[in-house]
Amino acid sequence: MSDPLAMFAVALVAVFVAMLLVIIRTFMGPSLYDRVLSVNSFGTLTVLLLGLLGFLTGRPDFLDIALLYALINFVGTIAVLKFVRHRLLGAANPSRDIADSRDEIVKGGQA
Amino acid sequence: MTMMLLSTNSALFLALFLPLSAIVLLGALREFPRARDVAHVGTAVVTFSLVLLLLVRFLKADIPNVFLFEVMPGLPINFSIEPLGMVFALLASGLWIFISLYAVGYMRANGEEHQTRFAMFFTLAVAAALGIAFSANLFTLFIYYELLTLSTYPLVAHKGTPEARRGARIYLSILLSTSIGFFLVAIIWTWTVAGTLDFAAGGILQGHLDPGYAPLLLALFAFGIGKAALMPFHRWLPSAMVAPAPVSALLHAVAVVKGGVFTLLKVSVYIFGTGFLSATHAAVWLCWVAAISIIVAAVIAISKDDLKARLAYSTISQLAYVTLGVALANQMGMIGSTMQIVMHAMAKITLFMCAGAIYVAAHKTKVSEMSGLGRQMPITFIAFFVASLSIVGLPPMGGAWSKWFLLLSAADANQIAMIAVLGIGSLLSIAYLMPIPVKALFGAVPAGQAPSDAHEPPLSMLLPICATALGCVLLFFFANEIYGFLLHVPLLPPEGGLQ
Amino acid sequence: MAKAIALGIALFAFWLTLSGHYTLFLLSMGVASCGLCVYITTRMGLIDAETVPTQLRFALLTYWFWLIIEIIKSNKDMARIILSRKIELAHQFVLIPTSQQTDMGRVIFANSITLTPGTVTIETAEHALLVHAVTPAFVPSLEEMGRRVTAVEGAQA
Amino acid sequence: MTLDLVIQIASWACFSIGGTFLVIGALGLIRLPDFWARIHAAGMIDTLGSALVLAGMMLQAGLTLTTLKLVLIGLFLFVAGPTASHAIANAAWVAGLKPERLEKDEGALLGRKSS
Amino acid sequence: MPETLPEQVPNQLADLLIFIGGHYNYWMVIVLMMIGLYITISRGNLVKKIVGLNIFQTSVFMLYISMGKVAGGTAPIITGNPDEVYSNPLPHVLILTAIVVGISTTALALALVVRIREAFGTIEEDEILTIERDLEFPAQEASK
Amino acid sequence: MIPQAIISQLPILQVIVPLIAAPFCALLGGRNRAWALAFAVSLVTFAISAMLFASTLDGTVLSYQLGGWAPPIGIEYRVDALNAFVLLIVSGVGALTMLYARESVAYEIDERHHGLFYSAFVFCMTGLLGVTITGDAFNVFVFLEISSLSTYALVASGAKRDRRALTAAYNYLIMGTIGATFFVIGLGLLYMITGTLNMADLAHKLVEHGDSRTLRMGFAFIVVGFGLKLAMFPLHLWLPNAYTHAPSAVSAFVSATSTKVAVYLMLRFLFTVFGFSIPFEVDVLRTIVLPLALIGILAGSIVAVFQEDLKRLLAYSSISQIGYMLVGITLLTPGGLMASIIHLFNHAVAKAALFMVAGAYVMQAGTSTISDLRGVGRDMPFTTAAFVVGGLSLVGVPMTVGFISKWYLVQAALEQGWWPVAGLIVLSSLVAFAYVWRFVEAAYMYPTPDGVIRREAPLTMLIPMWIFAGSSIFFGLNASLTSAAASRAASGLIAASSLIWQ
Amino acid sequence: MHHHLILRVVAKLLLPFILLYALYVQWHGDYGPGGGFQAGVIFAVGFILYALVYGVDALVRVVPRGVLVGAMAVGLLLYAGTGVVSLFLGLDYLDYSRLAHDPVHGQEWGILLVELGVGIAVAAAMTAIFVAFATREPDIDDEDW
Amino acid sequence: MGIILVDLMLFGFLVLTALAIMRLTNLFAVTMLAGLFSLLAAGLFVTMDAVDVAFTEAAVGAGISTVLMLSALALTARNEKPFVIVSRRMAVPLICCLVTGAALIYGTLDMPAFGDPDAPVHTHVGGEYITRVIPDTGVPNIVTAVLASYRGYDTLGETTVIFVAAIAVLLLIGFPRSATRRRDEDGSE
Ligand code: NA
Ligand code: NA
Repeated sequence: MSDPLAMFAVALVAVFVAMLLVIIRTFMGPSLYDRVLSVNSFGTLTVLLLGLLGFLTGRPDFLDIALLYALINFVGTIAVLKFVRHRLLGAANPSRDIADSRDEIVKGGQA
Repeated sequence: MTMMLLSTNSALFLALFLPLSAIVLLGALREFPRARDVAHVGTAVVTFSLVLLLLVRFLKADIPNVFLFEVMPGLPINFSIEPLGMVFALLASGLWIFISLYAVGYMRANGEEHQTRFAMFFTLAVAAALGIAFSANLFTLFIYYELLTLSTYPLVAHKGTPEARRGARIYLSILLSTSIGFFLVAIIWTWTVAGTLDFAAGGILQGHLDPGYAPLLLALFAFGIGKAALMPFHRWLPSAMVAPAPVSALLHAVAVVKGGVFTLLKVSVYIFGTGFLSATHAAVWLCWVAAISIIVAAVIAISKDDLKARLAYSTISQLAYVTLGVALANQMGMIGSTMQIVMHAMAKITLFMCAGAIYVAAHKTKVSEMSGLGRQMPITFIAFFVASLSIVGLPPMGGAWSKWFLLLSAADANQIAMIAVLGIGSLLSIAYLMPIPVKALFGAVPAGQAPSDAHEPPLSMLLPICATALGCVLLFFFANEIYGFLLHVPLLPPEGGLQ
Repeated sequence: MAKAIALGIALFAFWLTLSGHYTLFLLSMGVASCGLCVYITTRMGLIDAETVPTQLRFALLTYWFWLIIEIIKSNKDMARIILSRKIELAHQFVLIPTSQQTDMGRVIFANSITLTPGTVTIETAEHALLVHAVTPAFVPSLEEMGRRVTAVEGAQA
Repeated sequence: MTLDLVIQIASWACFSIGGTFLVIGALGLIRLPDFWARIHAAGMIDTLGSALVLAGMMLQAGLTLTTLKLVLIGLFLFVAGPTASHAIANAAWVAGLKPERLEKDEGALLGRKSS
Repeated sequence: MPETLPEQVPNQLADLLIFIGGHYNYWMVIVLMMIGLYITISRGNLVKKIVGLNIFQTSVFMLYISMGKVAGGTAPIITGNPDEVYSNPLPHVLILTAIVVGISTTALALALVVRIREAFGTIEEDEILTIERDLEFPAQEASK
Repeated sequence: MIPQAIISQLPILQVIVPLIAAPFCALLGGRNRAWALAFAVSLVTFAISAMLFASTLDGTVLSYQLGGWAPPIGIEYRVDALNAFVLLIVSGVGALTMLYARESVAYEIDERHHGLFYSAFVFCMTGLLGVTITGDAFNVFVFLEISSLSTYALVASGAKRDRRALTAAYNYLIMGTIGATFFVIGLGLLYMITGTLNMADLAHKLVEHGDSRTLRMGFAFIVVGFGLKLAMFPLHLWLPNAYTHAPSAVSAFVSATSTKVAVYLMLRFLFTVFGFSIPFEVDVLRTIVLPLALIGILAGSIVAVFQEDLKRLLAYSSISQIGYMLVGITLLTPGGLMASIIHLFNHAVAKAALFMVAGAYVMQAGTSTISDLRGVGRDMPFTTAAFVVGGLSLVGVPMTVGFISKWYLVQAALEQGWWPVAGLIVLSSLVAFAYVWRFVEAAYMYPTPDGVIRREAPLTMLIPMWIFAGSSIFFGLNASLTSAAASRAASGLIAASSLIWQ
Repeated sequence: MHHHLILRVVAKLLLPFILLYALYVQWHGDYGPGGGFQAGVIFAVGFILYALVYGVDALVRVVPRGVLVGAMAVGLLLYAGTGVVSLFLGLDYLDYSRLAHDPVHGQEWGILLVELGVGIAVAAAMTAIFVAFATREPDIDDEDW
Repeated sequence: MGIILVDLMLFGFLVLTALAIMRLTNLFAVTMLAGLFSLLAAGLFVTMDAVDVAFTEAAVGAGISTVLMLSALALTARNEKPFVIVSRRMAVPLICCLVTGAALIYGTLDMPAFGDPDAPVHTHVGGEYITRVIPDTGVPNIVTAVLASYRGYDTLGETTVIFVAAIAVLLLIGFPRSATRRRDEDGSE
C-alpha cells in the first residue's frame, strides 16, 4: 500500500492501456481528424508516461522531456490545422472565415 | 668524322626520335604543302641514313643501348640492336623513302584531303616500326606495337566514308583485341614466370616455364600478335583495303604486317628460344595452323576480283610462310622467315604501288577490267610481273631464296608435309598473281569496254615502282650477304647454359 | 516597456523553476536569455496585453477553482456516456454569444469550453463562438461560464 | 506521520482515479461512433485524467523543484491541450466532416443565438 | 557452423528463456528495421519511401541504445550517489549525432521531392519512370 | 621553412581549412567571389595533402589526437601511405575541378546559386577528406554523410539542364542512406563485441574476440554498406543517372573521388580493421564479392557500349572500373592490392579528364549525346584529343595509366593462377574499346552537321582537363611514383592484417 | 481579425516560454538532458510556431534569410573556431584545456562554447529549412493535390 | 521485469505503427503516424536510460519532422497511389528484407545479452568515460561531455551536416518557385 512504486505502476498500467486504445483508434481512423486527435492524445499520454518513468526509475529530474512535449506537441497539431485550412503552412491570410462556416452549418444540418 | 660527331647511342636515339619530332615539323608546315612533302621525304632519307650508320657500327660490333626510363619497377623502356631488328629497321626505313615519294605523288594525283594529317600519322607509324625493331625487351616492343596500331588507324580510315570507317573499325578492333586479349596476357605471364622481359640469346623461358604450358603461351603470342595476320585473325587485313594505296603498301610491306611477323620471330628466338621450342615440340601445332593459312588464303585470293583484296589475301598466305618458319623452330627456319619478310616486303610494296598507279591512271580496281591495260602502262605492269615472280619464288627474284631456306628448314625438321605445303602454296600463288600482268600485257581489252586513255602514272610514282622492282631482282644476287648477316643471330645462350 | 519588464520577470521565474542550479554563471545566463527572449518577442510584435496578462489577478484564481469543478463534473458526465451500454448522442452545433471585451477574455472562454469535455469550441467570431456539444445537456452551463469569464475580465479595472 | 499517510492515500487516489479517467477517455475514443463524439473523449484524457496523474506525481515529489516542474507541465497542458483540440475541431469543421446524426435542425441553433 | 563458435544455443528451457530475455530486444529492433527497409524499397511513393527510411534509421538507433543499457543502471548523468550504476553514454552520443544526420537527410529528401513534384507533376516512381523513358526515347513519345 | 608546429597540425588542417572556408563561400554569394575562395582553399588543401603525402611516403604513420584525448577515448586521425595517397587524389582532383568549374558552373548554374553551390562543393571535398583521414570508425560515418548530403544537392543542381537530375539525386539519396545505415548497423555489431570505435583498437580487439556470428554479420553489413557507396554491382543503380545528370564539374569531381574514397574505406576496413582474422571474411570476398565484381566489370562495359549519352556511357564505364578495383582486393595478395590502389589513382585521373571533356561538350555544343557530337573532333580539337587519351586509358592501351593498372591486375591474377579472371579483365577492356571508339569515331570520322557551330573550350577548362589527360600519359609512361606509393600502401595494409603470405 | 483567435493568443502566450525553454536547455546541457542541438531545435520550433500562426512572411521580417544563413555560419564557425583557438594555444584541435586557468574549467568553457555554436547553427538551419519550404508556392490545384 | 514489460509494450506499439504506416495510403495519416512512431521511440529511449536521445527524438519528432513533412505534402500530394500488388514489386524487396533480417538475427545469436553489465561495450571505452568524466571535465552529464569534448569532433561534423542540409535545401527550394519551374521545363526540352 505504501510502496510508491506500486502506485506508479498502477498509473503506468493505466497509461499503457489508454495508449493501446488510442493507438488502435489511430490505426482505425477512419477520418484524418480521428488520427490527428488520437495522436494528440497520445502525446498527452506520453507526457504522463515520461513523468512516470522518471519516478519509476528514480530520476524524476528528467521531467524536462515531458515539459518539452507539453510545450511543443501542439505545434504539430496547429500545423495540421494550417495544412487543412490553407494548405500552405506559411500562409498569413486565411482564405475562409466563419461566414463560410456558417453556411456549412446549414449544409451540414441538411445532410 | 661522323663517328666523332655521333656516338652509337645517340645515333640510335636519333633514329628513334627524329621521325617523332619530324611529326611536329610536318604539322607546322600544314600551310606549305610543298615544304611539307619535302620534309616528309627528307625525314625518310635522314632516318635511313641513320639506320645505315647503325648498321656500319653494328658490323663493327659496336652495340648501342639506350635506356629511357622505367615505366614500372623492372620494366624499362630500353633499346638495343640485334641482327633481326637491324634487318627490319633497314627494311622499314629504306622502303619508307620509296613509299613517301610515292605517297606524295599519289595523294596529289588523287587530290586527297587531310594530306598533312596523313603525312604525320604515316611518319608516326614508321617511327613505331623502328621502335619495334630496336626494342630491347618485350615490354618496350609491346608499347610500340600498340602505338603502331593506333597510328595507322587514321590512315586506314583516311577517306572518312562509311566503308572506310567500317573497315578501319574492324582493323583497329581486331588488332587491339588480339594484342590486349592475348599478347598482353602472354607478356604478363612471361613476366610472371621469368621475372624479366629482356630479349636474350636462347630465350628466357627455359627452366621457368612448365613445358606443358609452352604451347599455350605460344598460342597466346601467335594469335596475340594479330599483325602477323595468322588465320583466323586475319580479317583486319582485307578490311584495311579501303585505305589509299600508299597506306596499303605501308601496311603490307613496310610496317604493320612486317612488324607483326617480325615480332613473332623475335619472340620465338629471344623469348622462347628455338632450342626450347623444338625440344618441347611446342610449335608443331603452329606449323599446321600456318599451313592452313597458306593454302586457304591463297585459295581465297584466287577467287577475288578486286586487285587489292587479292593482294591482301596473298599477303596473308605469304606471311604464314614466316609463321611456318618460326614454327619449324630451327636455324634455317629463322633465316628463311627473315628472308621471306625482306623479299615479300620488296615484292609486295611493288605490287601495291602498281595497284595504286593503276587506280590513279585508269581508275580501275577489278582484275577483270585490267585486261589489255598493260599496253597503255607497260612499265607498271612489267614491274608488277617482276614482283609477282618474286612472290611466287622463282629465280632470278629474291623470293626464290626465302622459299628455298624454308624448304631446307622443313626438311631439317623432318616435316615432309610442310614441304608439300610450300610447294602447293607457290603453285597457288602463280594462279592468283601471274594472270594479272600476263593478261594486262598480252590480253585483249574486254568486250564492251571503251579503250581507256590511261597512261603511265607521274614520275614520282613510277620511279619508286621501278626502284623496288629492281630491288626484287637485286635481292636475288645479294641474298648471300643477308644470309651471312643472319648467321649472327644468337640462337643459344652466351655461355651455352642457363641461369 | 513595463510589459516587457513584466514578461522578463515572468520568464526569469520560469528560468529559476527550470534551472535548479543557482550559480552565478547560470543565473547571468538566465538573465541574458530572458533578455534575448524579450527582445525577440518584441521584435515579433508580441508584447501586448495578451502575452503579458498582468491585468488578470486574483479573480482568475477563483475562476479557476470554479472551472476545475466544472471539468470534474463534465468528465463524470462524459464518462457516463462512454460507459453506458447504448451510447446516446445528440450532436449540437451551437453559436454561443460572447460578452467579453478582449481577445484574452474570449480565448479564456473558448478554451474553458474546450477544457470541459462534452463541449468543444470550433470557431471564434466577433460576438459568438461556434461550439459543438455531444448532447444538449452540456450546453446550459456554458452561459454561466461566459458570465464568469466576463467578470474575471472586468476585474482588471 | 499522519501527513505522510494522507499524502500516500491522496496520491493513490489521484493515480487510480486519474488512471481510470485516462482509460475511460481512451475507451471513448474506441467506443464512440464518430469524430465529433470522440473529440470529447480525448478531452477527458487531456483534462482530468492527466491532471490527476500529474497531481499524484506532485504529491509524491513533495515540495521540490520537481513539483514546480510538474505544475508547469500541467499549466502548459491546460493551455496547449484545448488549443490543440480546438485546432483539430476547427480543421474537421472546415473540411466538412459531418457527424453521423445531427439531432436538431439548424434553424433552432441560429434561433438560440438571437434569443 | 564451425565448432570453434561458443556454444550459445541453450539446451534447457531455462537457458532458452534467459537467452530470449537477453535478446528479444534486438529481435524487436530487427523487425522494425526490416519493416522500415521494406517500406523504403518496395513503395513507389517518394514521400513514403522517406518515411520508411526514417523508420529504418530510428530502429538502428534503438539497436545502439539497446547496447548501451546496463541492467539496473540509470541515465548517464552523474548523481551524488557513488554506488550508482550508469548505462553506457557512448551509444547515446553516437545516436545523437545519427539523429541529426537523419533529420538532415529527411529535410534534403523532402526538398528533392518537392522539386520532383514540380518538374514531373507526380511523386509516384512508376509515373516518373514513364516520363523519363519518354524523355529518353523521344521517337516513341512522338508516336504516342 | 614551415614551422614544425604547423607540420604537426597538418592532419587536422587538411580537413578544417576547407570546412571553415565552406560557410564563407555560402556567405560570399556572387560567382567570382565564392569561386575564388573555393579555388584558393582547394589549392591550400592540395598543398597540405602533398606535404602529408611526402611525410608518409617513407612509411611513417602520423597520429593526431583530436581534442587532445588519446584514442580510443578520443577521436584519432591516422595518416599512412594509403590514405595520404587517397587524400592527394581527392584534393588534387578537387583543386583542378574547381579551376574547371569556373566556366562550367557559370554556364550550368544560375549565378544567384553560386555561393551555395560552391559551399556545397567545398563541403563535399571536406567530407571526403575527413572520411579518408580519420582513424575512428564512427567519424567515418559523420564525414561520409557530409560528403553525401552535399553530393545529393550538387547532383540535383543539374536540374537546370535536365530535370532528371532531381530523380537521380533522390535515388542516390535513398541508396546512399541505406548504404550508410548498413554501415552503421555493421559498426554497431562490431562495437557491441569490442566496445571501441577506434579502428586500430577495433582491429586489436577483434583478433582477441575471435570468431562469432555477430562479427560475421558486422563484416557482412559493412561490406554491403560500402558496396552501396562504391556502386558495387548490383548495388550500382544510383550511379548512372547521378553521374549523367549532375553538373559537369560535379560529375568530374564525384566520379573521380567519391567512389574511390568508398573503395579506400573498403580496403581500410577489410585489411586494417577486420584483417581477415576469420575464414568467413575470405569466403565472403571470394564467393560473393569476386563474382559480383566480375559481373560488374563485364556488365558495366557492355551496357556502356549501348549508351547514347556520353556522360552515361562514362558512368557505366565507372561501374566496370570499380569492378577492377574490387577484383584486385579479392585476390588478397600484395600484388592484387597494389593493382587496386594504383587503379584507384589511375581511374580517378582518367575519369576526371573524361567527364571534364563531356562537360566541355555540354557547354560548347549544348549536348552530350554522341550522335549530336559528330565531327566535334575538328571543332574542338584539344578537348576531343583529351577524350582520346582518357578513353585509351580506359581501354588500357600502353602509354596510358590504364595500361599500368591492367598490367598489375592481370599479373596479380596470373600469379594466383586465376586464369579466367585475367581473361575476363582483358575481355572487358576490349568491350571498353568498343564504347570508347564509338565516340572517337563519331567525333573524328563524321562531318559536323550543317549549321552547328562549336568553339573550342575556354582555357580554364582545357588546362585542368589536360593536366589530367597529361597525367594519364605521364603516369602511364612513368609509373614509378604511383607504383611506389601503391606498393607502400599495399604492404602497409598487408602488414596490418592477419593474412599470412608464403 | 478573428481568424484563429485562439491560436494567436495562445501562441503569444507560449512563445516566450518556448524560446526561454530552448535557452534553458542550451545552458543546462552540462547537468541535464539536452544541449545545443536540442536547444536549437526547440528554438526553431518557436519560430515555426510563430510562422504558423502569424504567417511566414512575418517570420522572415523578424529573421531575414540573410540573418539565418549568417547565423548558421556563425554557429558552425564558433564551433570550428573554438578548435582553432586550441591550435593557437599550442594544443591539438578542440583541446579546451587552456581555455581557462585549469584544464577542468577549460573543458567546461570549451563545452559551453561549442554547444552554443551547435545551438545557433541548428536553430538557424532548421528555421531556414522551414522557411524554404513554407515560402514556396505550389502550382498544384486543390483538385489535383 | 517491469521495465521489460514496458519495453515490450512500446515495441509492440512501434511495430503496429510501422505496419500501419506501410499500409496507409493517405500521406497525411502517414505523417501523423510517423510522429507517433517518434513519440514511442522517445519513450523507449527513456526506458533504456538514453534521456538525451529521447529528448532529441522528442524535439525533432514532435517539433520539426511533422512540420517539414506537412510542408512537403502541401507542395506535393496528400495521397499515395494505391499500392498495386505486383509480384515483381513485392518479391524482390521482400526477399531483400527477409535476407537482411535473417542475417541480423543470425548476428544477434552471439551478442551479449541485453543489459549485461559485463558486455565489452561497458567494460572498455564506455566505462572509462563514466569514471573519468568528472575529473577530466567536471561535467556531470556524461553524454554532454563525450559529445562536446571527448568526441567533440564528431559533433563538429554533425553541425556541419545540418549546415550542409540547410545549404542544400536552400539550393533546391530556397528561391521563388516560378523561376526554378521555368528552368526545369527549359532544360527538359
Ligand atoms: Na468542454
Ligand atoms: Na472539451
